Amino acid sequence: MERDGERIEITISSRFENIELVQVIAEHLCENAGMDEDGSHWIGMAVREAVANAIKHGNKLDVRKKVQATFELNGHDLSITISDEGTGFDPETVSDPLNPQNLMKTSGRGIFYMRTFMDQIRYSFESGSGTSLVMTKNLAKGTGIASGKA
Amino acid sequence: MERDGERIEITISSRFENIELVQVIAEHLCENAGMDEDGSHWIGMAVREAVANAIKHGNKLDVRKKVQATFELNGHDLSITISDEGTGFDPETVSDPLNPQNLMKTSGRGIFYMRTFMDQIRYSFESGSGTSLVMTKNLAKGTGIASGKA
Amino acid sequence: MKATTRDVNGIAIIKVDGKITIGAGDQQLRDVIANADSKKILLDLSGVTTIDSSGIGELVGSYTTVTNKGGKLKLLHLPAKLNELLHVTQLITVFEVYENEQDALTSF
Amino acid sequence: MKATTRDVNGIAIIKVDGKITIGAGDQQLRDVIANADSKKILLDLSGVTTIDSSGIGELVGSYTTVTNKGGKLKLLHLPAKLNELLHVTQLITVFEVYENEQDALTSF
Ligand SMILES: Nc1ncnc2c1ncn2[C@@H]1O[C@H](COP(=O)(O)OP(=O)(O)O)[C@@H](O)[C@H]1O
Ligand SMILES: Nc1ncnc2c1ncn2[C@@H]1O[C@H](COP(=O)(O)OP(=O)(O)O)[C@@H](O)[C@H]1O
Repeated sequence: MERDGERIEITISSRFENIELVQVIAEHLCENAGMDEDGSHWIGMAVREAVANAIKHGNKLDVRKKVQATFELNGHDLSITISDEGTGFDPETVSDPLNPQNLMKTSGRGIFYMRTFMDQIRYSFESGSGTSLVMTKNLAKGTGIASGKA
Repeated sequence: MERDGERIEITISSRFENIELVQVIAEHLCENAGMDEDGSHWIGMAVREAVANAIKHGNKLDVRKKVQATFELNGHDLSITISDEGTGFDPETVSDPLNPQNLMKTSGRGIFYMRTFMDQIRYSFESGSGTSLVMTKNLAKGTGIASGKA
Repeated sequence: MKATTRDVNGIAIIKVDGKITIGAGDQQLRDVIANADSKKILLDLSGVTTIDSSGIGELVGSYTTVTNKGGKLKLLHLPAKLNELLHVTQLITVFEVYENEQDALTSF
Repeated sequence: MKATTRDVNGIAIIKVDGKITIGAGDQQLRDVIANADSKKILLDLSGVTTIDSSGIGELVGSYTTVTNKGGKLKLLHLPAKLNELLHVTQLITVFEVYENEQDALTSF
Protein backbone atom coordinates (compact mmCIF):
# COMPACT_ATOMS: atom_id res chain seq x y z
CA MET A 1 0.00 0.00 0.00
CA GLU A 2 1.52 3.31 -1.06
CA ARG A 3 0.52 6.34 0.91
CA ASP A 4 1.65 9.54 -0.69
CA GLY A 5 2.13 12.62 1.35
CA GLU A 6 1.70 10.99 4.76
CA ARG A 7 3.10 13.04 7.60
CA ILE A 8 3.04 12.12 11.29
CA GLU A 9 4.50 14.24 14.06
CA ILE A 10 5.07 13.31 17.66
CA THR A 11 6.54 15.33 20.49
CA ILE A 12 7.69 13.79 23.78
CA SER A 13 9.45 15.05 26.86
CA SER A 14 12.93 13.76 27.65
CA ARG A 15 12.31 10.51 29.49
CA PHE A 16 13.68 7.15 28.42
CA GLU A 17 10.23 5.56 28.89
CA ASN A 18 8.98 7.68 26.00
CA ILE A 19 11.45 6.25 23.51
CA GLU A 20 9.20 3.32 22.77
CA LEU A 21 6.27 5.62 21.95
CA VAL A 22 8.23 6.97 19.01
CA GLN A 23 9.56 3.54 18.14
CA VAL A 24 6.08 1.97 17.90
CA ILE A 25 4.92 4.81 15.64
CA ALA A 26 7.83 4.05 13.33
CA GLU A 27 7.10 0.34 13.34
CA HIS A 28 3.35 0.71 12.77
CA LEU A 29 3.86 3.25 10.03
CA CYS A 30 6.30 0.94 8.21
CA GLU A 31 3.96 -2.03 8.58
CA ASN A 32 1.02 0.05 7.33
CA ALA A 33 3.18 0.97 4.36
CA GLY A 34 3.55 -2.70 3.52
CA MET A 35 6.97 -3.39 5.02
CA ASP A 36 7.46 -6.75 6.72
CA GLU A 37 7.86 -7.11 10.48
CA ASP A 38 11.64 -7.53 10.41
CA GLY A 39 12.21 -4.52 8.20
CA SER A 40 9.91 -2.44 10.37
CA HIS A 41 11.75 -3.61 13.45
CA TRP A 42 15.13 -2.40 12.19
CA ILE A 43 13.77 1.01 11.30
CA GLY A 44 12.18 1.14 14.75
CA MET A 45 15.59 0.33 16.20
CA ALA A 46 17.25 3.21 14.32
CA VAL A 47 14.53 5.52 15.65
CA ARG A 48 15.07 4.19 19.18
CA GLU A 49 18.79 4.99 18.99
CA ALA A 50 18.16 8.46 17.58
CA VAL A 51 15.59 9.35 20.24
CA ALA A 52 17.80 7.93 23.01
CA ASN A 53 20.64 10.20 21.85
CA ALA A 54 18.33 13.21 21.65
CA ILE A 55 17.16 12.58 25.23
CA LYS A 56 20.55 11.71 26.70
CA HIS A 57 23.18 13.67 24.80
CA GLY A 58 20.96 16.42 23.36
CA ASN A 59 18.50 17.31 26.11
CA LYS A 60 20.66 15.80 28.86
CA LEU A 61 17.59 14.22 30.47
CA ASP A 62 15.98 17.59 31.21
CA VAL A 63 12.28 16.59 31.18
CA ARG A 64 11.25 20.13 30.29
CA LYS A 65 13.06 19.78 26.99
CA LYS A 66 11.25 18.13 24.10
CA VAL A 67 12.17 15.69 21.42
CA GLN A 68 10.21 15.94 18.21
CA ALA A 69 9.93 13.19 15.63
CA THR A 70 8.46 13.71 12.18
CA PHE A 71 7.72 10.86 9.81
CA GLU A 72 7.15 11.64 6.16
CA LEU A 73 6.21 9.00 3.66
CA ASN A 74 6.18 9.81 -0.04
CA GLY A 75 5.64 6.78 -2.18
CA HIS A 76 8.23 4.35 -0.85
CA ASP A 77 10.48 7.05 0.55
CA LEU A 78 10.41 7.33 4.32
CA SER A 79 12.08 10.31 5.94
CA ILE A 80 12.35 10.56 9.71
CA THR A 81 13.50 13.71 11.47
CA ILE A 82 14.47 13.66 15.15
CA SER A 83 15.12 17.02 16.78
CA ASP A 84 16.24 17.95 20.26
CA GLU A 85 16.98 21.15 22.17
CA GLY A 86 20.62 20.42 22.90
CA THR A 87 23.82 22.14 21.89
CA GLY A 88 24.86 19.76 19.16
CA PHE A 89 28.15 17.92 18.54
CA ASP A 90 30.65 17.30 15.80
CA PRO A 91 29.72 14.07 14.01
CA GLU A 92 33.25 13.97 12.51
CA THR A 93 34.72 13.29 15.94
CA VAL A 94 32.54 10.26 16.62
CA SER A 95 34.76 7.21 16.64
CA ASP A 96 34.21 4.07 14.59
CA PRO A 97 32.95 1.21 16.79
CA LEU A 98 34.42 -1.35 14.36
CA ASN A 99 37.93 -0.03 14.96
CA PRO A 100 39.63 -2.79 17.01
CA GLN A 101 40.61 -0.32 19.72
CA ASN A 102 36.92 0.54 20.18
CA LEU A 103 35.52 -2.96 19.95
CA MET A 104 35.29 -3.48 23.71
CA LYS A 105 33.89 -0.06 24.53
CA THR A 106 30.60 -0.04 26.40
CA SER A 107 29.12 2.74 24.26
CA GLY A 108 29.42 4.39 20.88
CA ARG A 109 27.34 2.05 18.70
CA GLY A 110 24.10 4.07 18.38
CA ILE A 111 24.92 6.11 15.30
CA PHE A 112 26.53 3.05 13.73
CA TYR A 113 23.27 1.12 14.09
CA MET A 114 21.31 4.01 12.57
CA ARG A 115 23.62 4.02 9.55
CA THR A 116 23.32 0.25 9.25
CA PHE A 117 19.53 0.17 9.26
CA MET A 118 18.77 3.31 7.27
CA ASP A 119 19.86 4.29 3.74
CA GLN A 120 21.22 7.63 4.87
CA ILE A 121 21.48 9.75 7.99
CA ARG A 122 22.33 13.44 8.09
CA TYR A 123 22.85 15.75 11.07
CA SER A 124 22.23 19.45 11.04
CA PHE A 125 22.76 21.97 13.80
CA GLU A 126 21.37 25.42 14.20
CA SER A 127 22.71 27.57 16.97
CA GLY A 128 20.14 27.92 19.68
CA SER A 129 17.77 25.36 18.22
CA GLY A 130 19.48 22.07 18.89
CA THR A 131 20.29 19.03 16.81
CA SER A 132 18.24 17.76 13.94
CA LEU A 133 18.82 14.32 12.48
CA VAL A 134 17.23 13.28 9.20
CA MET A 135 17.22 9.56 8.44
CA THR A 136 15.92 8.25 5.12
CA LYS A 137 14.99 4.82 3.88
CA ASN A 138 13.49 3.54 0.67
CA LEU A 139 10.99 0.98 1.88
CA ALA A 140 10.96 -0.85 -1.45
CA LYS A 141 14.68 -1.63 -1.35
CA GLY A 142 14.50 -4.24 1.37
CA THR A 143 15.63 -3.93 4.91
CA GLY A 144 18.77 -2.96 6.76
CA ILE A 145 20.87 -5.98 7.52
CA ALA A 146 19.11 -8.42 5.22
CA SER A 147 19.78 -6.26 2.18
CA GLY A 148 23.44 -7.09 2.38
CA LYS A 149 24.92 -4.29 4.45
CA ALA A 150 26.27 -6.82 6.93
CA MET B 1 5.35 4.99 38.46
CA GLU B 2 4.07 8.54 38.63
CA ARG B 3 5.20 10.89 35.93
CA ASP B 4 4.26 14.45 36.59
CA GLY B 5 3.90 16.91 33.81
CA GLU B 6 4.21 14.42 30.97
CA ARG B 7 2.93 15.73 27.66
CA ILE B 8 2.89 13.86 24.37
CA GLU B 9 1.54 15.28 21.12
CA ILE B 10 0.88 13.47 17.88
CA THR B 11 -0.49 14.76 14.61
CA ILE B 12 -1.74 12.48 11.83
CA SER B 13 -3.45 12.98 8.50
CA SER B 14 -7.02 11.74 8.07
CA ARG B 15 -6.61 8.08 7.16
CA PHE B 16 -8.17 5.21 9.06
CA GLU B 17 -4.82 3.35 9.04
CA ASN B 18 -3.42 6.09 11.26
CA ILE B 19 -5.96 5.50 14.04
CA GLU B 20 -3.87 2.73 15.54
CA LEU B 21 -0.80 4.99 15.74
CA VAL B 22 -2.65 7.18 18.22
CA GLN B 23 -4.18 4.18 19.94
CA VAL B 24 -0.80 2.55 20.60
CA ILE B 25 0.54 5.79 22.05
CA ALA B 26 -2.39 5.83 24.47
CA GLU B 27 -1.87 2.21 25.45
CA HIS B 28 1.90 2.50 25.92
CA LEU B 29 1.54 5.70 27.90
CA CYS B 30 -0.98 4.09 30.25
CA GLU B 31 1.17 1.00 30.68
CA ASN B 32 4.23 3.16 31.36
CA ALA B 33 2.15 4.96 33.98
CA GLY B 34 1.58 1.65 35.75
CA MET B 35 -1.88 0.79 34.45
CA ASP B 36 -2.60 -2.86 33.69
CA GLU B 37 -3.04 -4.16 30.16
CA ASP B 38 -6.84 -4.32 30.30
CA GLY B 39 -7.21 -0.81 31.64
CA SER B 40 -4.81 0.49 29.02
CA HIS B 41 -6.75 -1.35 26.34
CA TRP B 42 -10.05 0.35 27.23
CA ILE B 43 -8.48 3.79 27.18
CA GLY B 44 -6.91 2.91 23.83
CA MET B 45 -10.37 1.95 22.63
CA ALA B 46 -11.85 5.32 23.67
CA VAL B 47 -9.01 7.03 21.79
CA ARG B 48 -9.64 4.86 18.73
CA GLU B 49 -13.31 5.90 18.67
CA ALA B 50 -12.47 9.57 19.14
CA VAL B 51 -9.88 9.58 16.35
CA ALA B 52 -12.20 7.62 14.03
CA ASN B 53 -14.88 10.27 14.54
CA ALA B 54 -12.39 13.09 13.96
CA ILE B 55 -11.30 11.49 10.67
CA LYS B 56 -14.74 10.43 9.46
CA HIS B 57 -17.23 12.99 10.76
CA GLY B 58 -14.85 15.87 11.43
CA ASN B 59 -12.35 15.87 8.57
CA LYS B 60 -14.62 13.80 6.29
CA LEU B 61 -11.65 11.70 5.18
CA ASP B 62 -9.85 14.66 3.61
CA VAL B 63 -6.22 13.50 3.90
CA ARG B 64 -4.97 17.07 3.84
CA LYS B 65 -6.78 17.71 7.11
CA LYS B 66 -5.05 16.77 10.34
CA VAL B 67 -6.09 15.18 13.59
CA GLN B 68 -4.10 16.16 16.62
CA ALA B 69 -3.96 14.16 19.83
CA THR B 70 -2.43 15.49 23.04
CA PHE B 71 -1.83 13.32 26.08
CA GLU B 72 -1.19 14.99 29.41
CA LEU B 73 -0.39 13.05 32.51
CA ASN B 74 -0.28 14.80 35.88
CA GLY B 75 0.10 12.40 38.74
CA HIS B 76 -2.64 9.86 38.07
CA ASP B 77 -4.75 12.23 35.98
CA LEU B 78 -4.68 11.52 32.29
CA SER B 79 -6.18 14.04 29.93
CA ILE B 80 -6.48 13.32 26.22
CA THR B 81 -7.44 15.96 23.67
CA ILE B 82 -8.44 15.00 20.14
CA SER B 83 -8.91 17.86 17.67
CA ASP B 84 -10.02 17.90 14.06
CA GLU B 85 -10.56 20.53 11.37
CA GLY B 86 -14.26 19.83 10.83
CA THR B 87 -17.35 21.97 11.32
CA GLY B 88 -18.50 20.46 14.59
CA PHE B 89 -21.88 19.03 15.65
CA ASP B 90 -24.39 19.31 18.43
CA PRO B 91 -23.64 16.62 21.03
CA GLU B 92 -27.15 17.13 22.47
CA THR B 93 -28.69 15.65 19.34
CA VAL B 94 -26.70 12.44 19.48
CA SER B 95 -29.11 9.62 20.25
CA ASP B 96 -28.72 7.10 23.07
CA PRO B 97 -27.65 3.71 21.71
CA LEU B 98 -29.24 1.97 24.71
CA ASN B 99 -32.68 3.29 23.78
CA PRO B 100 -34.58 0.19 22.52
CA GLN B 101 -35.41 1.90 19.25
CA ASN B 102 -31.68 2.40 18.59
CA LEU B 103 -30.50 -1.00 19.77
CA MET B 104 -30.36 -2.50 16.28
CA LYS B 105 -28.76 0.49 14.57
CA THR B 106 -25.50 -0.18 12.77
CA SER B 107 -23.83 2.97 14.12
CA GLY B 108 -24.00 5.46 16.96
CA ARG B 109 -22.01 3.67 19.68
CA GLY B 110 -18.67 5.49 19.48
CA ILE B 111 -19.34 8.33 21.90
CA PHE B 112 -21.11 5.89 24.23
CA TYR B 113 -17.97 3.73 24.40
CA MET B 114 -15.84 6.82 25.12
CA ARG B 115 -18.12 7.74 28.02
CA THR B 116 -18.04 4.17 29.30
CA PHE B 117 -14.25 3.87 29.34
CA MET B 118 -13.30 7.39 30.44
CA ASP B 119 -14.30 9.32 33.57
CA GLN B 120 -15.45 12.31 31.61
CA ILE B 121 -15.62 13.54 28.02
CA ARG B 122 -16.25 17.12 26.95
CA TYR B 123 -16.66 18.59 23.47
CA SER B 124 -15.82 22.13 22.52
CA PHE B 125 -16.22 23.86 19.20
CA GLU B 126 -14.62 26.99 17.94
CA SER B 127 -15.84 28.46 14.70
CA GLY B 128 -13.28 27.89 11.99
CA SER B 129 -11.07 25.68 14.11
CA GLY B 130 -13.00 22.42 14.27
CA THR B 131 -13.97 20.08 17.08
CA SER B 132 -11.97 19.51 20.22
CA LEU B 133 -12.74 16.59 22.51
CA VAL B 134 -11.18 16.37 25.97
CA MET B 135 -11.39 12.98 27.68
CA THR B 136 -10.13 12.52 31.23
CA LYS B 137 -9.40 9.49 33.34
CA ASN B 138 -7.96 9.00 36.78
CA LEU B 139 -5.62 6.07 36.31
CA ALA B 140 -5.67 5.19 40.00
CA LYS B 141 -9.43 4.63 40.09
CA GLY B 142 -9.43 1.41 38.13
CA THR B 143 -10.55 0.83 34.64
CA GLY B 144 -13.65 1.42 32.55
CA ILE B 145 -15.91 -1.57 32.62
CA ALA B 146 -14.23 -3.43 35.45
CA SER B 147 -14.73 -0.54 37.86
CA GLY B 148 -18.44 -1.21 37.86
CA LYS B 149 -19.78 1.01 35.14
CA ALA B 150 -21.24 -2.00 33.38
CA MET C 1 -9.74 -9.45 8.62
CA LYS C 2 -9.76 -12.95 7.17
CA ALA C 3 -12.83 -15.15 7.01
CA THR C 4 -12.88 -18.91 6.45
CA THR C 5 -16.18 -20.69 5.86
CA ARG C 6 -16.88 -24.38 6.26
CA ASP C 7 -20.13 -26.26 6.08
CA VAL C 8 -21.34 -28.66 8.76
CA ASN C 9 -24.76 -30.26 8.10
CA GLY C 10 -25.97 -27.27 6.14
CA ILE C 11 -24.76 -24.76 8.71
CA ALA C 12 -22.13 -22.27 7.55
CA ILE C 13 -19.45 -21.87 10.21
CA ILE C 14 -17.60 -18.66 9.45
CA LYS C 15 -14.37 -18.17 11.36
CA VAL C 16 -13.25 -14.56 11.48
CA ASP C 17 -9.63 -13.71 12.26
CA GLY C 18 -7.96 -10.35 12.82
CA LYS C 19 -9.39 -6.89 13.06
CA ILE C 20 -12.98 -5.79 12.53
CA THR C 21 -12.43 -2.05 12.68
CA ILE C 22 -13.35 1.03 10.70
CA GLY C 23 -11.81 0.78 7.25
CA ALA C 24 -10.34 -2.66 7.99
CA GLY C 25 -12.78 -5.51 7.89
CA ASP C 26 -16.03 -3.86 8.89
CA GLN C 27 -17.67 -3.90 5.47
CA GLN C 28 -15.85 -7.10 4.56
CA LEU C 29 -17.59 -8.93 7.41
CA ARG C 30 -21.00 -7.90 6.17
CA ASP C 31 -20.15 -9.07 2.63
CA VAL C 32 -18.94 -12.48 3.78
CA ILE C 33 -22.14 -13.02 5.73
CA ALA C 34 -24.40 -11.72 2.96
CA ASN C 35 -22.74 -14.16 0.54
CA ALA C 36 -22.92 -17.25 2.76
CA ASP C 37 -24.51 -20.27 1.06
CA SER C 38 -26.64 -21.15 4.05
CA LYS C 39 -29.23 -19.18 6.00
CA LYS C 40 -27.93 -20.83 9.15
CA ILE C 41 -24.76 -19.06 10.12
CA LEU C 42 -22.48 -19.66 13.08
CA LEU C 43 -19.90 -16.91 13.46
CA ASP C 44 -16.75 -18.11 15.24
CA LEU C 45 -15.19 -14.95 16.69
CA SER C 46 -12.36 -16.55 18.67
CA GLY C 47 -9.75 -15.13 16.30
CA VAL C 48 -10.89 -11.52 16.45
CA THR C 49 -7.98 -9.45 17.78
CA THR C 50 -9.54 -5.98 17.76
CA ILE C 51 -13.05 -4.68 17.23
CA ASP C 52 -14.41 -1.15 17.47
CA SER C 53 -17.87 0.43 17.33
CA SER C 54 -17.89 0.07 13.53
CA GLY C 55 -17.20 -3.64 13.85
CA ILE C 56 -19.93 -3.97 16.48
CA GLY C 57 -22.25 -2.11 14.10
CA GLU C 58 -21.45 -4.60 11.36
CA LEU C 59 -22.27 -7.51 13.63
CA VAL C 60 -25.66 -5.92 14.32
CA GLY C 61 -26.22 -5.17 10.62
CA SER C 62 -25.31 -8.73 9.66
CA TYR C 63 -27.72 -10.08 12.26
CA THR C 64 -30.54 -7.99 10.81
CA THR C 65 -29.73 -9.00 7.23
CA VAL C 66 -29.71 -12.70 8.04
CA THR C 67 -32.85 -12.50 10.20
CA ASN C 68 -34.75 -10.56 7.54
CA LYS C 69 -33.99 -13.34 5.07
CA GLY C 70 -35.53 -15.83 7.49
CA GLY C 71 -32.12 -17.10 8.54
CA LYS C 72 -30.30 -17.41 11.85
CA LEU C 73 -27.00 -15.83 12.91
CA LYS C 74 -25.44 -17.10 16.11
CA LEU C 75 -22.09 -16.35 17.74
CA LEU C 76 -19.41 -18.76 18.94
CA HIS C 77 -16.38 -18.18 21.18
CA LEU C 78 -16.59 -14.49 22.06
CA PRO C 79 -13.21 -13.07 23.16
CA ALA C 80 -13.54 -11.46 26.60
CA LYS C 81 -13.25 -7.88 25.37
CA LEU C 82 -15.78 -8.33 22.57
CA ASN C 83 -18.11 -9.86 25.14
CA GLU C 84 -17.76 -6.75 27.31
CA LEU C 85 -18.44 -4.45 24.36
CA LEU C 86 -21.67 -6.33 23.62
CA HIS C 87 -22.62 -6.25 27.31
CA VAL C 88 -22.28 -2.52 27.92
CA THR C 89 -24.33 -1.75 24.80
CA GLN C 90 -26.94 -4.35 25.83
CA LEU C 91 -26.47 -6.09 22.50
CA ILE C 92 -25.66 -9.29 24.32
CA THR C 93 -29.42 -9.75 24.78
CA VAL C 94 -29.85 -9.75 20.99
CA PHE C 95 -27.36 -12.43 20.10
CA GLU C 96 -27.43 -16.14 20.86
CA VAL C 97 -23.89 -16.87 22.06
CA TYR C 98 -22.24 -20.28 22.45
CA GLU C 99 -19.03 -21.40 24.05
CA ASN C 100 -19.15 -24.87 22.52
CA GLU C 101 -19.37 -25.59 18.81
CA GLN C 102 -21.41 -28.78 19.22
CA ASP C 103 -23.99 -27.04 21.40
CA ALA C 104 -24.20 -24.24 18.88
CA LEU C 105 -24.70 -26.63 15.95
CA THR C 106 -27.48 -28.64 17.61
CA SER C 107 -29.31 -25.42 18.51
CA PHE C 108 -30.07 -24.57 14.86
CA MET D 1 14.38 -6.92 32.73
CA LYS D 2 14.18 -9.91 35.05
CA ALA D 3 17.12 -12.16 35.83
CA THR D 4 16.94 -15.64 37.35
CA THR D 5 20.11 -17.40 38.43
CA ARG D 6 20.58 -21.12 39.02
CA ASP D 7 23.73 -23.06 39.74
CA VAL D 8 24.76 -26.16 37.78
CA ASN D 9 28.09 -27.72 38.85
CA GLY D 10 29.46 -24.39 39.98
CA ILE D 11 28.42 -22.59 36.83
CA ALA D 12 25.94 -19.74 37.27
CA ILE D 13 23.28 -19.89 34.58
CA ILE D 14 21.65 -16.48 34.44
CA LYS D 15 18.44 -16.32 32.43
CA VAL D 16 17.53 -12.80 31.37
CA ASP D 17 13.95 -11.97 30.35
CA GLY D 18 12.50 -8.80 28.90
CA LYS D 19 14.15 -5.60 27.77
CA ILE D 20 17.79 -4.62 28.02
CA THR D 21 17.46 -1.03 26.88
CA ILE D 22 18.59 2.40 27.98
CA GLY D 23 17.09 3.15 31.37
CA ALA D 24 15.39 -0.24 31.54
CA GLY D 25 17.65 -3.12 32.41
CA ASP D 26 20.97 -1.98 31.05
CA GLN D 27 22.64 -1.22 34.38
CA GLN D 28 20.65 -3.94 36.08
CA LEU D 29 22.24 -6.57 33.84
CA ARG D 30 25.72 -5.44 34.79
CA ASP D 31 24.82 -5.58 38.50
CA VAL D 32 23.39 -9.09 38.28
CA ILE D 33 26.54 -10.33 36.57
CA ALA D 34 28.89 -8.48 38.92
CA ASN D 35 27.11 -10.09 41.87
CA ALA D 36 27.09 -13.67 40.58
CA ASP D 37 28.51 -16.21 43.00
CA SER D 38 30.56 -17.98 40.38
CA LYS D 39 33.23 -16.77 38.00
CA LYS D 40 31.81 -19.12 35.39
CA ILE D 41 28.74 -17.48 33.95
CA LEU D 42 26.42 -18.68 31.24
CA LEU D 43 23.99 -16.00 30.14
CA ASP D 44 20.78 -17.43 28.70
CA LEU D 45 19.41 -14.67 26.47
CA SER D 46 16.47 -16.56 24.94
CA GLY D 47 13.98 -14.42 26.84
CA VAL D 48 15.33 -11.04 25.74
CA THR D 49 12.54 -9.23 23.87
CA THR D 50 14.32 -5.98 22.99
CA ILE D 51 17.90 -4.80 23.20
CA ASP D 52 19.47 -1.55 22.04
CA SER D 53 23.00 -0.19 21.79
CA SER D 54 23.05 0.46 25.55
CA GLY D 55 22.13 -3.17 26.21
CA ILE D 56 24.82 -4.34 23.79
CA GLY D 57 27.26 -2.06 25.61
CA GLU D 58 26.33 -3.68 28.91
CA LEU D 59 26.97 -7.14 27.49
CA VAL D 60 30.43 -5.97 26.46
CA GLY D 61 31.05 -4.32 29.83
CA SER D 62 29.96 -7.44 31.68
CA TYR D 63 32.25 -9.57 29.55
CA THR D 64 35.18 -7.34 30.41
CA THR D 65 34.36 -7.32 34.13
CA VAL D 66 34.11 -11.10 34.33
CA THR D 67 37.22 -11.68 32.21
CA ASN D 68 39.25 -9.21 34.28
CA LYS D 69 38.36 -11.20 37.41
CA GLY D 70 39.72 -14.31 35.71
CA GLY D 71 36.23 -15.63 35.03
CA LYS D 72 34.37 -16.69 31.89
CA LEU D 73 31.16 -15.23 30.43
CA LYS D 74 29.51 -17.21 27.66
CA LEU D 75 26.21 -16.71 25.86
CA LEU D 76 23.37 -19.18 25.32
CA HIS D 77 20.37 -19.04 22.97
CA LEU D 78 20.80 -15.73 21.16
CA PRO D 79 17.52 -14.46 19.70
CA ALA D 80 17.91 -13.83 15.94
CA LYS D 81 17.84 -10.03 16.19
CA LEU D 82 20.37 -9.89 19.03
CA ASN D 83 22.57 -12.18 16.98
CA GLU D 84 22.41 -9.74 14.06
CA LEU D 85 23.24 -6.80 16.30
CA LEU D 86 26.36 -8.59 17.54
CA HIS D 87 27.29 -9.55 13.98
CA VAL D 88 27.17 -6.10 12.40
CA THR D 89 29.28 -4.66 15.22
CA GLN D 90 31.72 -7.59 14.93
CA LEU D 91 31.18 -8.35 18.61
CA ILE D 92 30.16 -11.88 17.70
CA THR D 93 33.90 -12.64 17.41
CA VAL D 94 34.34 -11.68 21.06
CA PHE D 95 31.69 -13.89 22.62
CA GLU D 96 31.53 -17.65 22.85
CA VAL D 97 27.96 -18.46 21.86
CA TYR D 98 26.09 -21.74 22.36
CA GLU D 99 22.80 -23.05 21.07
CA ASN D 100 22.70 -25.99 23.46
CA GLU D 101 22.92 -25.74 27.26
CA GLN D 102 24.75 -29.04 27.71
CA ASP D 103 27.42 -28.09 25.17
CA ALA D 104 27.82 -24.73 26.87
CA LEU D 105 28.20 -26.29 30.34
CA THR D 106 30.82 -28.84 29.29
CA SER D 107 32.84 -26.09 27.59
CA PHE D 108 33.70 -24.36 30.89
N1 LIG E 1 21.54 14.44 19.69
C1 LIG E 1 22.82 14.55 20.12
N2 LIG E 1 23.23 15.68 20.76
C2 LIG E 1 24.52 15.78 21.19
N3 LIG E 1 25.44 14.83 21.02
C3 LIG E 1 25.11 13.69 20.39
C4 LIG E 1 23.79 13.48 19.90
N4 LIG E 1 23.74 12.28 19.30
C5 LIG E 1 24.97 11.75 19.41
N5 LIG E 1 25.81 12.60 20.06
C6 LIG E 1 27.25 12.38 20.33
O1 LIG E 1 27.72 11.31 19.53
C7 LIG E 1 28.29 10.29 20.34
C8 LIG E 1 28.08 8.91 19.71
O2 LIG E 1 26.72 8.56 19.77
P1 LIG E 1 26.32 7.04 19.63
O3 LIG E 1 27.00 6.45 18.46
O4 LIG E 1 24.82 6.98 19.63
O5 LIG E 1 26.89 6.31 20.90
P2 LIG E 1 26.59 6.54 22.47
O6 LIG E 1 25.26 7.23 22.57
O7 LIG E 1 26.58 5.19 23.04
O8 LIG E 1 27.72 7.39 22.98
C9 LIG E 1 27.65 10.47 21.69
O9 LIG E 1 28.44 9.95 22.72
C10 LIG E 1 27.50 11.98 21.77
O10 LIG E 1 28.71 12.58 22.18
N1 LIG F 1 -15.50 14.99 15.52
C1 LIG F 1 -16.78 15.05 15.06
N2 LIG F 1 -17.14 15.97 14.14
C2 LIG F 1 -18.40 16.05 13.67
N3 LIG F 1 -19.40 15.23 14.09
C3 LIG F 1 -19.12 14.28 15.01
C4 LIG F 1 -17.80 14.14 15.54
N4 LIG F 1 -17.83 13.14 16.44
C5 LIG F 1 -19.08 12.66 16.46
N5 LIG F 1 -19.88 13.35 15.61
C6 LIG F 1 -21.33 13.15 15.38
O1 LIG F 1 -21.85 12.37 16.44
C7 LIG F 1 -22.48 11.19 15.93
C8 LIG F 1 -22.35 10.06 16.89
O2 LIG F 1 -21.01 9.60 16.93
P1 LIG F 1 -20.68 8.15 17.49
O3 LIG F 1 -21.41 7.93 18.76
O4 LIG F 1 -19.21 8.00 17.51
O5 LIG F 1 -21.33 7.15 16.43
P2 LIG F 1 -21.02 6.94 14.87
O6 LIG F 1 -19.67 7.50 14.61
O7 LIG F 1 -21.11 5.47 14.70
O8 LIG F 1 -22.12 7.67 14.15
C9 LIG F 1 -21.87 10.98 14.57
O9 LIG F 1 -22.71 10.25 13.71
C10 LIG F 1 -21.62 12.39 14.08
O10 LIG F 1 -22.79 12.94 13.55
